Amino acid sequence: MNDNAPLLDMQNLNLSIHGTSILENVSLQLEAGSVLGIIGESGSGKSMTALSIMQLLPLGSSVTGNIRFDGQLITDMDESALCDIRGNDIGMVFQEPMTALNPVQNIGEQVAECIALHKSVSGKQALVEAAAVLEKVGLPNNEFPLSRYPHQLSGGQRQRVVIAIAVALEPKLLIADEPTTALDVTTQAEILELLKELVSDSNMAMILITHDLAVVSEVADHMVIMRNGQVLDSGPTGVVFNELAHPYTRALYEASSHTPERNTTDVTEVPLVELDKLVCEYLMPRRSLFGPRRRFRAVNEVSMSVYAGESVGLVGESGCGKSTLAKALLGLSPVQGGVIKFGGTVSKPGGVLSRQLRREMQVVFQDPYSSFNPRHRVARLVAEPLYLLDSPPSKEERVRLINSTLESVGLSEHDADKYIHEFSGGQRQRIAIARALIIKPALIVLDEAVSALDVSVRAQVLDLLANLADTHQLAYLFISHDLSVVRSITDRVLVMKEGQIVERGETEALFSAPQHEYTKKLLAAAPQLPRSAALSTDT
Amino acid sequence: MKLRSLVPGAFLVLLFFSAALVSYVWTPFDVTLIDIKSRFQSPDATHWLGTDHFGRDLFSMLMVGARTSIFVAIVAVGIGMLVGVPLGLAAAANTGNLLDEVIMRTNDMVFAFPALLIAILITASYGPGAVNAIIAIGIFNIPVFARLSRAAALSVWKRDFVLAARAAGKNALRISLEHILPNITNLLIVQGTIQFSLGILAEAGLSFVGLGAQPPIPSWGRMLSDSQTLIMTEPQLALIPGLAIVLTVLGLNLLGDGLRDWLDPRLRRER
Amino acid sequence: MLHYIFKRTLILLATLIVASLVVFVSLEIVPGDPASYMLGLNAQEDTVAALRAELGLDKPKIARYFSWVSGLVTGDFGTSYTYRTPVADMVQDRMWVSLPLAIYALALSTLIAFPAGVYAASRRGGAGDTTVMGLTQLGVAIPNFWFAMLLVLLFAIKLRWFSAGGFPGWDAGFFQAMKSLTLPAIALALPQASILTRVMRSSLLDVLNEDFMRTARAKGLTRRQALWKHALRNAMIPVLTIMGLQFSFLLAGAIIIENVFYLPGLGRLIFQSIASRDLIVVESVVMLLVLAVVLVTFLVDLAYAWVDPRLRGTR
Amino acid sequence: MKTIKLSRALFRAGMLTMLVIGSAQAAKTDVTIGMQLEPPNLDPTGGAAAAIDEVVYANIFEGLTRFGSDGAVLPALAKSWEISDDGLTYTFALQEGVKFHDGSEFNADDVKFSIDRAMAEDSTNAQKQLFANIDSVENVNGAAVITLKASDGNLLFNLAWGDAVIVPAEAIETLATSPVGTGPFKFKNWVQGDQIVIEKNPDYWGEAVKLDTATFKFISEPTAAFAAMMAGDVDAFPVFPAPENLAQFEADPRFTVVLGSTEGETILSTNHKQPPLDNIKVRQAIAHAIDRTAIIDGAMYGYGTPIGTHFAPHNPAYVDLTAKSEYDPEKSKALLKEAGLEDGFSTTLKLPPPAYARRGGEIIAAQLRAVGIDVEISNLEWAQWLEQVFKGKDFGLTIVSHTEPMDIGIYANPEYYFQYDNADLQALLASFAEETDSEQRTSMLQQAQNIISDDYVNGYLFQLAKTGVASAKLKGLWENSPTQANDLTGVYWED
Repeated sequence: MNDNAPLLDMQNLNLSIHGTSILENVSLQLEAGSVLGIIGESGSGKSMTALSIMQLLPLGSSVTGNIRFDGQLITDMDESALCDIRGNDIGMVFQEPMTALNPVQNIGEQVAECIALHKSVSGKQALVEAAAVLEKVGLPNNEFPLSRYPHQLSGGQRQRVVIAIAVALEPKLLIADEPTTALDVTTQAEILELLKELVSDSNMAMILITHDLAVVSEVADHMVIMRNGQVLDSGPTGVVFNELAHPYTRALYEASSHTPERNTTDVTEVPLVELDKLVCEYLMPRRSLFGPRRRFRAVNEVSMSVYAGESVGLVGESGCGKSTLAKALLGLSPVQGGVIKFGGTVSKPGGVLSRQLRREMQVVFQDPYSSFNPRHRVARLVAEPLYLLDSPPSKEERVRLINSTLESVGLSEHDADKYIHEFSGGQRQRIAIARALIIKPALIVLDEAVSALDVSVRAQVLDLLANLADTHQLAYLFISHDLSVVRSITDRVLVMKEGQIVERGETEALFSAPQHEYTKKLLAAAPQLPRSAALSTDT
Repeated sequence: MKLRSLVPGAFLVLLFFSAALVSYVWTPFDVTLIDIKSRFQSPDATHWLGTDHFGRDLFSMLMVGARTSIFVAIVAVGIGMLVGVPLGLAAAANTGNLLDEVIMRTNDMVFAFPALLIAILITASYGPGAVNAIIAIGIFNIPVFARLSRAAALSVWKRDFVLAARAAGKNALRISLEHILPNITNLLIVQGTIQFSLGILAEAGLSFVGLGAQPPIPSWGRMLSDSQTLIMTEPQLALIPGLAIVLTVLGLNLLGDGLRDWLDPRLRRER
Repeated sequence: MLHYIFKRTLILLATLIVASLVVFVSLEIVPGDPASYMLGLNAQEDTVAALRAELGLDKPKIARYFSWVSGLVTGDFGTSYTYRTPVADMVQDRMWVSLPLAIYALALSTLIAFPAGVYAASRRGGAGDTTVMGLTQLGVAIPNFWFAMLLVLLFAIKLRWFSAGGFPGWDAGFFQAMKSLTLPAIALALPQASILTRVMRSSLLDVLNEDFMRTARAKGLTRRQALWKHALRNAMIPVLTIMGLQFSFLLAGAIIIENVFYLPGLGRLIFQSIASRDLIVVESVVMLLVLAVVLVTFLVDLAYAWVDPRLRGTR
Repeated sequence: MKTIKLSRALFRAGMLTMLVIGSAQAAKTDVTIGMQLEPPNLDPTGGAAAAIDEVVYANIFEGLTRFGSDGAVLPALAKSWEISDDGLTYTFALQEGVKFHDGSEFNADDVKFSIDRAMAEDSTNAQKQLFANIDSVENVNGAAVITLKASDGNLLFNLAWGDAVIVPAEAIETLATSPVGTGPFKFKNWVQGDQIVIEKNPDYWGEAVKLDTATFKFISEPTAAFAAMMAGDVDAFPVFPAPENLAQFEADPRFTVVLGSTEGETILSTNHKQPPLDNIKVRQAIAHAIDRTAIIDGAMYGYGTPIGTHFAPHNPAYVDLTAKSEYDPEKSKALLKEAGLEDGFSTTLKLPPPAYARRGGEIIAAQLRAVGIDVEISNLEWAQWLEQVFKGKDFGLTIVSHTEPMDIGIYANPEYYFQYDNADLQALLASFAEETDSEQRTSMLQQAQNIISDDYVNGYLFQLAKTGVASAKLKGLWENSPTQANDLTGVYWED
């Protein structure tokens, strides 16, 4: 075997599933012990590329081209030979740690199975080895015994189990498909750190698939940029970032670090919304038969305010209570204590929000797919908040209002007659914004409103938001886990942890000089895009 | 697309529905006329499927029998839907509340009664007959639809557009009608066809044990029980109504499967 | 978990109480007097009254309800009006026919459904899958009493492999008894097996699409290994639900099937007792069947915990 | 719990002996008799169900007299009897050496006990009227002496009924479930819902029976009955429920079809208190609208004798009056017009479960519809029928077979469910009861037959045939049914 040959050599791979072309002429190489980043937006074919290396493509796939791994032609192998390679020579980590583990098997069994499958060891011995692997991925046995079930672990811990399965036999290649996308930023940092360590310790090669340029820049030696099933750009990571030779690479880079242009608005003295010691609690499932049901305090005496026309960011990791706070503000979630003041009107604690108050606040949610009733046409979807008006507009007025609102978010009046499934994710978020806008509120709550979008689309939506804020004198409460986005669009930021605001301040001041430990930790964990020589010279 | 089961299913169902409809205006022979002398005739040009033990035309009997089966099943499914769906929606709109608990526990109780037992109890109490059969089958359909619509409604309630509607100040009733119901109709239609086929089977079973439609109204189940003793000598009398039931139920099930595939938004998007 | 069981038990008890009320009330309004049924056409009024007094039918309804329910709780089901024997004894004898029949049918349908469902799921879209699914469509559509008629015609009358019905009793030997239960069990099992096969298949297909199946394949498990080791147990959860629900249909089906095969089981007892207005027997047997269904549902709930660790222990 | 175990153990022992006997093919001494209905209990003195007598009559229990297969009254436990000249005192000399199955001796005290019990105030005997005329029963020197209130030609006949059998005083508590009688067979066990087994009584006082055991198997579904006969599970079905299958049994050399007569007059009972059925013209119209041949063919596949009045055709006193109500739909329509009902009318037809009623009802409904009478059919269980029709008198028409022997007397009772009230007939039958001259009695009976026929009291359809099926080698079963019984005393297998 030629020592100089790359560990993985993919030549002119073409893939189609049920006749639809997914990959076209994809070629890539990977040296032993190095890390390759595959970058792409959704639908670029990056995951399918990984699955073709594993030869775990969905039914109905047809493949041409060659994949050579460790000198062997994988594309010609029979199923049993492939089974010997999978898990043994190539390990794989998936995006969704919540579903990637068998819920009815304990973690010890799941790791040991992989070991017992490829090594002729007793079941007992496999468990012993599994324990060692779990230790290695940061799940010490005294804290996380083998008898734990996946549902007893957090997302990050589960991802460690998945990694343990993948690296149990110290494969030559580890494929990590968006391993941190579903995780919080601090957990993401830990997992990336773990992967880096594992790769360097055991001289593994790794393919890291991600949509996040910053992640790739921190981990990968080489990178490949894909779009619509084709490789557009590739090369050593540093070189690619520095040169941004391909226009798409450059566009992606720019979109990732995009900062919309905003006019600084005059902030009034009187706050638009004021929360005073707001408390939200949930009932926990009963643990004992007769004991009182315990309450979980999701929002713990939070006080904050938003002034008219300003954009306030609320950041924090999942479960910190930021969405509950938003829902409480919108009157969608019961409040156990504190008051909400809106333009001087004080809402009764726990009471139903008045129609007048609702009229002043609208919301855009994260998931563009579940935000709309698929049975209604866009016109009806957008017009829904008009229900809050005491005197509904006449029919013509209504049509006019819908059309103008659609136009203001960059859509046309023809779109009013379409159904929601005819739109892309980015367009749907525009429709969601139109729906929020139609009633001319003073405040729009954006609950992770751009988190599900690809970077290029995200940049456009952020521009739209900035533009609308200026023209309509809107205030935003911008909730996100993504620090860079919050930094780019907000005036002030609140950092939330375990139901409380731990730090607040002007955005730039807070990001450049964080005071609270937690804020520091968050900022440190967030991957940073490297500065690009190409951009600094060009602009 | 997967029209493999939709087309034959729709064809069979249409066949029996149209037979039932046509029977209102025309049947080859009058099914109430009894002519003992011409009983047990083999199929020929006049009697397409032969005659039964009373000399009645079997083909005409089948047509009118389809009417009975379909009528009982439609009304029974209707009762199940009209009562069950609002209950399910109400339960979903009030999850965790007392109302939800009461509705669902009542459901569990009705479920705990074997369906046929309900039917027997009702018909034993109020006498056999199509109306009582309808009520019996209908009652047992209620929890099916209540459960299904509650579960489906719950998943719709979790969707963001419901939050948006609530943010627009709409109350639970309005949301249930505007947003929840339209989004669970597919499921209800599919389940409806399945319950419909079960209703036809149940009616046949009840008539078979003499608790369903009463003579002289022809019913497939009673045709079967009438021909039970003749299975050795005149097997076609037992085979033909049985086949009619099988084909109708088969058609409905195929239609249900086909509809499920056809209405499934995941599959539709690909189309 | 304890809380879960406690809650289920409360529901179970409430169901039984309501059921007992429904059963009692709905049967009390049934027209027909057991005493005059027993005495026939020429009976004189005073004779009937004497018999009513002897049977305790002249007491007020509420008193009869409470004595019935308290009897049920202590295991005293009362005395049959027409047979003049303790209902408990009759029920016990009949149960030794109905219960084995139900278990036999359940076992048959499971034995057919599991392999068939797995086979169809593993050959999704193929000819094998299409054939199995076509057969299950047919199986669901065939009324079981009609199927029973066909079975009798073929196996009992034409081929004479089985007797056409009846039950020799377990004392005639296990084999003899099982033989006489075979045709009824097949007739009962057919629709059950068809439904279970379909549920098994679709549940397996759902599980096969889950992420952890990809993890299993990435470990190097073959398709078959992944299916057996990871998919089956997960697929069991909906299958269990359906099996629990099917139980009440099984009982209901047994009522008709027992009549076709003249098996001396609970189903036939119900029909006979309704016909003779032996209300106390009907009431008790119906309650027993309800109890059986409720208990099975309860057991299915417990079985979930066995299959699914997420329901076990504390969270 | 304990009793269960015990009974199961007994049952097991029984099944074992049965198996042993079953395997000895050469001399078959067991028989399995199919019955459509299971008796609710086995005490013929405490229940009306015909199925009780079908199991126990002449097999387990005996009375002072009994019916022969031709309906004649024969001596049984009474060896002979003497009637006093005034016809009021009957002295019965009893058989000697008779023992009950529990070993106790039978004597005249048992006769006294049994009849006193049946006559008592709180008696639950379904045919209590049989004993209405008895004044007292005494043991006089070992003979049973019955004193009557008035002279009665029917006493010996009445005492032959299954409801008048002699039961032992000490065993009456358990009579319903484990009967103790004096008959040639002893009760062995009962698998409820399935079968009753009786076995030979070795201590029988009379001629020993040829069978060792007999099993009564209860098969209610006609198809199952057919299948059981065909499969050989049952040796005989004395009252086979599906006449449509008889042709097949006739064609099969393994079987014989036993045709006989019964006491069952199958009639279209008419509610005389429900207009317009109280109008004789309407009843006559109904009678002429009915085609008996079609009903006998369609419902009974030809088995049955047309009747024109309420009387069994095999009785010497029978008069054929069918011509008075021959099938003539035109006449029927004309009669309806006369009654002012040219547009017809509607009424109810409530049908009990037997096939003669259900099938006959459908045919009659179609025939009545042809002359403009709209009939709403409702199928009832027996209990409902008794409640609604028999007791509640809430019906227009119903079909039922009156199977009691010589029951023309029901027409003298205006309270009886069809509520026929004719003083002439009532007087005639009252004097008939006291008449002892047989020629006079015959003429009175014929007169009565004519009266009810002329009044078109009910629609008279046919005399129910006894259509039995038996294995060709089984001999000695009753052909006719003078009373509902399966007398097995003379039954044997021919090699």
